Amino acid sequence: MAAVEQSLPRSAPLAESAPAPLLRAEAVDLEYRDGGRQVQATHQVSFELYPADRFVLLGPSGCGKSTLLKAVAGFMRPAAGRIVLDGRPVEGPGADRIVVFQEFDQLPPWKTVLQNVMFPLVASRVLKRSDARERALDCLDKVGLSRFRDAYPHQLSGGMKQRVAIARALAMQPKILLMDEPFAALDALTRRKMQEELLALWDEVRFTLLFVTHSIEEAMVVGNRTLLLSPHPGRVRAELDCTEFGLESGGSEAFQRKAQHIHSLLFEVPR
Amino acid sequence: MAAVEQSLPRSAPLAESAPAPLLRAEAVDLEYRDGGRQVQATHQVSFELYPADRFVLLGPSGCGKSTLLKAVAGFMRPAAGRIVLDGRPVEGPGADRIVVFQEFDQLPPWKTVLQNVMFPLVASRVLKRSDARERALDCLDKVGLSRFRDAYPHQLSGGMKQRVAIARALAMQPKILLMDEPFAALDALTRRKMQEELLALWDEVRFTLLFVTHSIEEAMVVGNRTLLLSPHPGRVRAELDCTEFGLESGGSEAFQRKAQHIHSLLFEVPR
Amino acid sequence: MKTTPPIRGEYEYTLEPLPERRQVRVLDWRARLGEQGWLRKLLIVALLVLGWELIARHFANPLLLPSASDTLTAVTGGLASGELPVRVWGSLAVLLKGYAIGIVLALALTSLAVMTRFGRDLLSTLTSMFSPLPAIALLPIALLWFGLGEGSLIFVLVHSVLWPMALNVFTGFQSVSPTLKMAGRNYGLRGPRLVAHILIPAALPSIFSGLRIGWAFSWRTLIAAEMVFGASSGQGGLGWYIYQNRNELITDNVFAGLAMVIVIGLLVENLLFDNLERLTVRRWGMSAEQH
Amino acid sequence: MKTTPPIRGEYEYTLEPLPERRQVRVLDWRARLGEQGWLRKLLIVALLVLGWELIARHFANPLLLPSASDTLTAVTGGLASGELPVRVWGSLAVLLKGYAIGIVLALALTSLAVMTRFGRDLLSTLTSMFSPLPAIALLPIALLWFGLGEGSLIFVLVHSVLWPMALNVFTGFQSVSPTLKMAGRNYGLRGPRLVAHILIPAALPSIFSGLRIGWAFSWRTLIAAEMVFGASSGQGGLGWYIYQNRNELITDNVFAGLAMVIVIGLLVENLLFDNLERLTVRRWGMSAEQH
Amino acid sequence: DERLTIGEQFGLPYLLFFVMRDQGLIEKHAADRGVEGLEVDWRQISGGAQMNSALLSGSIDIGAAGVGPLLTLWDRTYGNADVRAIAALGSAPIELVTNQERIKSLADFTAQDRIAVPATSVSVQSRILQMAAAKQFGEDQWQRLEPLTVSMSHPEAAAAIISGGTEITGHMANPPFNYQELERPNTHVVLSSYDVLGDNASANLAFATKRFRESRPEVYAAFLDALEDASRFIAAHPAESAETFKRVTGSNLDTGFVTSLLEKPEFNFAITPRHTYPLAEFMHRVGAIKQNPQSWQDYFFPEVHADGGS
Ligand SMILES: Nc1ncnc2c1ncn2[C@@H]1O[C@H](COP(=O)(O)OP(=O)(O)OP(=O)(O)O)[C@@H](O)[C@H]1O
Ligand SMILES: Nc1ncnc2c1ncn2[C@@H]1O[C@H](COP(=O)(O)OP(=O)(O)OP(=O)(O)O)[C@@H](O)[C@H]1O
Ligand SMILES: O=[N+]([O-])[O-]
Ligand SMILES: [Mg+2]
Ligand SMILES: [Mg+2]
Repeated sequence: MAAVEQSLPRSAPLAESAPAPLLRAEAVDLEYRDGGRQVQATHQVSFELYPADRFVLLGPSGCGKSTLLKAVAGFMRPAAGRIVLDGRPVEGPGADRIVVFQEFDQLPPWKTVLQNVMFPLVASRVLKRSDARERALDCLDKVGLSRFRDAYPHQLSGGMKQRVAIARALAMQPKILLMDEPFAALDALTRRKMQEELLALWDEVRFTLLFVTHSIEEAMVVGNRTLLLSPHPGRVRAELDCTEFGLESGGSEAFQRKAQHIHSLLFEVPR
Repeated sequence: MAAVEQSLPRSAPLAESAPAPLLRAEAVDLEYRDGGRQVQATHQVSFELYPADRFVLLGPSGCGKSTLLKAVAGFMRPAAGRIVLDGRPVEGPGADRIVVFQEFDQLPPWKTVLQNVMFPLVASRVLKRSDARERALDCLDKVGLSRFRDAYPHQLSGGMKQRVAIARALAMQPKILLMDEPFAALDALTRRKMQEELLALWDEVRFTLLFVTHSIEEAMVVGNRTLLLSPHPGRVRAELDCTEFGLESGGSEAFQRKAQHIHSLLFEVPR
Repeated sequence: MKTTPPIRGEYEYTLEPLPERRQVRVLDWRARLGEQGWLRKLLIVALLVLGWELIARHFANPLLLPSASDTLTAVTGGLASGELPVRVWGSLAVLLKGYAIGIVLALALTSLAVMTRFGRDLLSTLTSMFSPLPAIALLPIALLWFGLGEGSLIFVLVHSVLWPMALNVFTGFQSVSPTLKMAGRNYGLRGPRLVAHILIPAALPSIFSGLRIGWAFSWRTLIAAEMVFGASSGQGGLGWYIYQNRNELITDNVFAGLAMVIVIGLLVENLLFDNLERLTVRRWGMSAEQH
Repeated sequence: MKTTPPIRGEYEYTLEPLPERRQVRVLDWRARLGEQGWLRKLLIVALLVLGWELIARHFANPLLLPSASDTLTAVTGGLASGELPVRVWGSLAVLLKGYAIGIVLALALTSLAVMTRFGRDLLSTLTSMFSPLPAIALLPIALLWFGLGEGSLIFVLVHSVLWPMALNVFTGFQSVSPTLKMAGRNYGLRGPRLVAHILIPAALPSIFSGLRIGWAFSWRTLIAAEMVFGASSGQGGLGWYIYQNRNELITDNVFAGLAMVIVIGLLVENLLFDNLERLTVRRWGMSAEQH
Repeated sequence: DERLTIGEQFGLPYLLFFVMRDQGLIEKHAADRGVEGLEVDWRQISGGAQMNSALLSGSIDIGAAGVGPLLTLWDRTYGNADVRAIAALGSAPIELVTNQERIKSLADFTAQDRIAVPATSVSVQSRILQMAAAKQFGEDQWQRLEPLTVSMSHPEAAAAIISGGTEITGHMANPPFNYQELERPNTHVVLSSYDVLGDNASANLAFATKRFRESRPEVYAAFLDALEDASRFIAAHPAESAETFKRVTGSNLDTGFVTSLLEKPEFNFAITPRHTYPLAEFMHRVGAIKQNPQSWQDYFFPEVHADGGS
């Protein structure tokens, strides 16, 4: 595996004042075992998250983004390599890394929208019930679902379910937030509003974000750092800096150029 | 409900040669009943589909797009108004209107990818098994999943599942194709490829398409006609013609202007 | 020639705000009553009773198969004399104890089974070994450990509730959506808390069917077992009542006793289980109300 | 001061094609054997047998509770003399008939129940009424309709299989994802074809637990019922064998008969049901292999 | 071909049936009486209540059970199906066996003791106990031992008595359970049914409906003839009868043990009813049967009336 066009070597030391990485994936292979079959989802993927990073995983469908997220969340163990969080290998899931899953069935159907948002706060004993309720109502307001707080998940549309899941994660204000295509089911305006809420909360709390998306634009707007993955099985194609872009930079020429560059990196057949 | 800015009156007669509408929604109210509660999803929605229309439903999350699609597919009866297909009210589901659902669990988990694509062909007795297999393999190739034809749905990523569902629908070559955010889980390139395949097939077979999306751009690229719906409960905000735009018109100024116009129609708070 | 859709004009509406009250409306009481289905079920029961009456008259063998009307007379008599209520209560008190213990054990065993691999093997092995064993197989153990009377009855009842309940609960646990389980584990739920907060509610449909089956089988078992462990003379519950009257060929009373079992079954089903389901899995959309 | 992530340089790799064979690999036979769990289950059985031996020795009451070793001797003797195999086969032949009929009826009843509202009420009413009834309640009807012998045995067996099976299948049907049902109906499947192509496979986990429960209870019922409907002229199955030896106070043989039930249960569970599950619901990801 | 279905119960007390079956006696006598090719179907049925159901449903033509169940059946079918006894199937004592040294008579049972009977209150074993209590403690005290009785099938009760270790200290045991219990040291008899009813009181009876007897007189007579033959055979050949028992039932009991039982004077297979009336009288007195039989002949079919039964 030859590194070319590398504008800065991978291992280049950062400025002295730079903090230690919060999370490191070191040459991670992820595999699914299923009956007698074994499917490799990622191959030798390495990356580092620093505190307050908004780190985006970008790649084609089926390249292993969700799998990587599940591994960081502690639901899967690497078949090779390791994932280190705060100096210790990830052993299992925990409320320090709150996940928004890609699937629509992540909400317990027996809890109302409000109870769903309160659930992790109460279950992980972050807040007591009354405070949890207040925080939950606040977050529901942010995702525009205050009116549906007493509805059950099966009474919501796909996009509404995902917004509940987002509210639930935001309410936790976790140290690390892992989001798997959270806005995929949302219309342009709602998606925009969610991006704004997410970034505003980040600006306030400065959590570390690991964000999966399939939209190049979203990656650039939401993230300060983007990891590009190759098609199945996912390998690291590039890691790019997007610190300069934000919610307002949509139309700018630099933005368009970078988007174009990412597009070609992602989708041109590697030789 | 006052109609303004109406460039052509709703009831204006079309040219003599114009065909009769294939499908009409006439002032359709859709409601969910659930225990003692009743939730209104759409209010007085009317539209018409002509043969070979690529008709797009566009609107904010939770406005009733999926519900409308389910009503056209015959899974829900209007609480008021009616839906007329080929001159007869829709009574129930049928293989003449093939649906791609928004949810990821629309694939029978006990069938492999290939069997899933063959399933409707065989179940509705459109083709015999060997022909169905050939057609299915062909469609799997189009969605880029040939290598996964023997995998089971639970072994696929979210985007891969949706692609199987798309292949399954395309394989049926139905008279009417109903698609609910089929490309939402796909990355930019794959989405583009799917759009191309869909339009190519349309060009060949000239089925009638009813397409739900939350992307304004996608609506304009895929559709020749777009119905804009208001937020919950969904009401008709406008119906626009997009015949002039296609896959290649992404950057054009007319395209951008129209997109901007749709955006303001959709998301500016109605007074 | 390829079909081309006609080009139509565009139009736009300005929308008035909708009156808020239109959007959520409560169904009127008649519609809700229609949903209850009490009447339909009563009709079915009435038809079954009619069928019974006809069959009984056809065979005209009241010592073997008394008619519905004779049985009704016997039930009325038994209720009036106070004997049936006492018997029913005698059985019910034991049954509920055995039922409750069986359920708790089933939950414990299945919780162990979802948490550890050993637990899973244990559950599977115990169930396949003990579940097909008839109560007489337990008789010696019951006699030696618990002696005559309630202890042994409860032991046998637990045997009849535990295994089907455990099978159903475990099946329910295994069918829980992986995403949901991951969500629970994500919030730090593990072991018993994961079971209590995620697995049990998510498996409720299966748990209910386990509860129903356990309920039914505990009645069957109790009635059979009371004849074996049947407390010292004069006491004993419904099973004993049935057994004794059967021995004395007072078949009306036998059927009166059985009718009580049916009535209790209908009440428990319609007042308890159905409402439990309505308040939980149906309300939550976890079980289709209709197809 | 707010945390700000450091700005790092960018990098890009050019990727070589991966060798294809790396991506799908078959697990080696040792890993697969480990997954089977045969050894672990055998260990559990061995522990249970040991426990039995100890308890039996503690009570030292071989007439009530013979030891495992005595029972083993009796099993060996019974197998060698050819008596046990004959008895087992006698029971199994009847049991399989009753089991099969019960399953078919359960599927028919539940299919009706998912298709029509009347069917649903009928199923719910029949189940809650009949399911708690002990077999003796059916005795008169069985005798009047089928007389002594196989017909009646099968009737009683069906009663023991039908209700739990129907409850489980129906619960399974009701838990099928609405999207999946809509997909099926979309392709024109309705009524029995919808049931066969969508509902049954989707409800397989619940159906399997119904099959397991039905299997267990049909054994229990058969053994109890064989004593009632007896056997004509010295034939009869395992139930009769147990009854006869019990009457002659040859408790070793009673337990040998029961041990056969256990062994058959273990075989059916591990050879049939487990493999069925492995080939279906587990393979399809419909039932978690582990938590 | 004509068919006769007979319900038999389990065990040695029904030896007459096994001999009849083994030697084809019914078929033979039927042929003698002109019924060619009679097929006899023997059904093994457990317990009196099951036997009743089988007879009432027409599943069997002739049944067999203890005197108690027959009296109940006679009472309940009086005036319609009219079930009556055909003949006795022999006598054997029902004995109250205890494994407690201290218990010498009924008076020695304390509140801690338990007496096993097949069915409390209503079984023939219970009735005999009630009669004994009435005799010993006074007419109005007939229910005095009721609180001590528990329902338990003979095998379990026998196992409990033989091995001890349970609450059961007494068992109203039918043969062969009483003999098996008494083979052990530390067990003894407290009460015999013969003490209560009279010596050699009949234990079990064969019975049928009036309709069967009237519609198939030849078969009925052949059955009775066969019974007589079998009764004579057993009296003459106890050892061979024991062999027959083992052969027909597949019993695992020791042949020597069975022969020794058959040689006991109190264990015989006479078909003439003996001392059945005291039980009938008692059952009427306590309300177990509503009809008041004037004599034993009321519940027997006439063919045996002349034989000097009781
Ligand atoms: N449970 C599973 N068992 C076996 N293989 C799996 C499983 N889940 C995913 N895979 C495989 O792993 C690979 C990566 O899947 P993953 O879900 O991580 O993709 P993704 O990048 O999230 O795709 P998408 O954008 O479509 O969600 C895919 O090839 C898929 O087939
Ligand atoms: N099963 C249901 N029971 C009750 N209410 C429902 C149900 N499904 C949807 N709704 C309600 O109906 C409205 C319309 O839902 P629908 O799924 O049609 O929205 P949508 O336009 O498809 O949204 P999205 O873009 O998020 O998928 C929503 O307000 C939702 O709360
Ligand atoms: O026949 N008995 O009453 O035991
Ligand atoms: Mg994914
Ligand atoms: Mg939708």
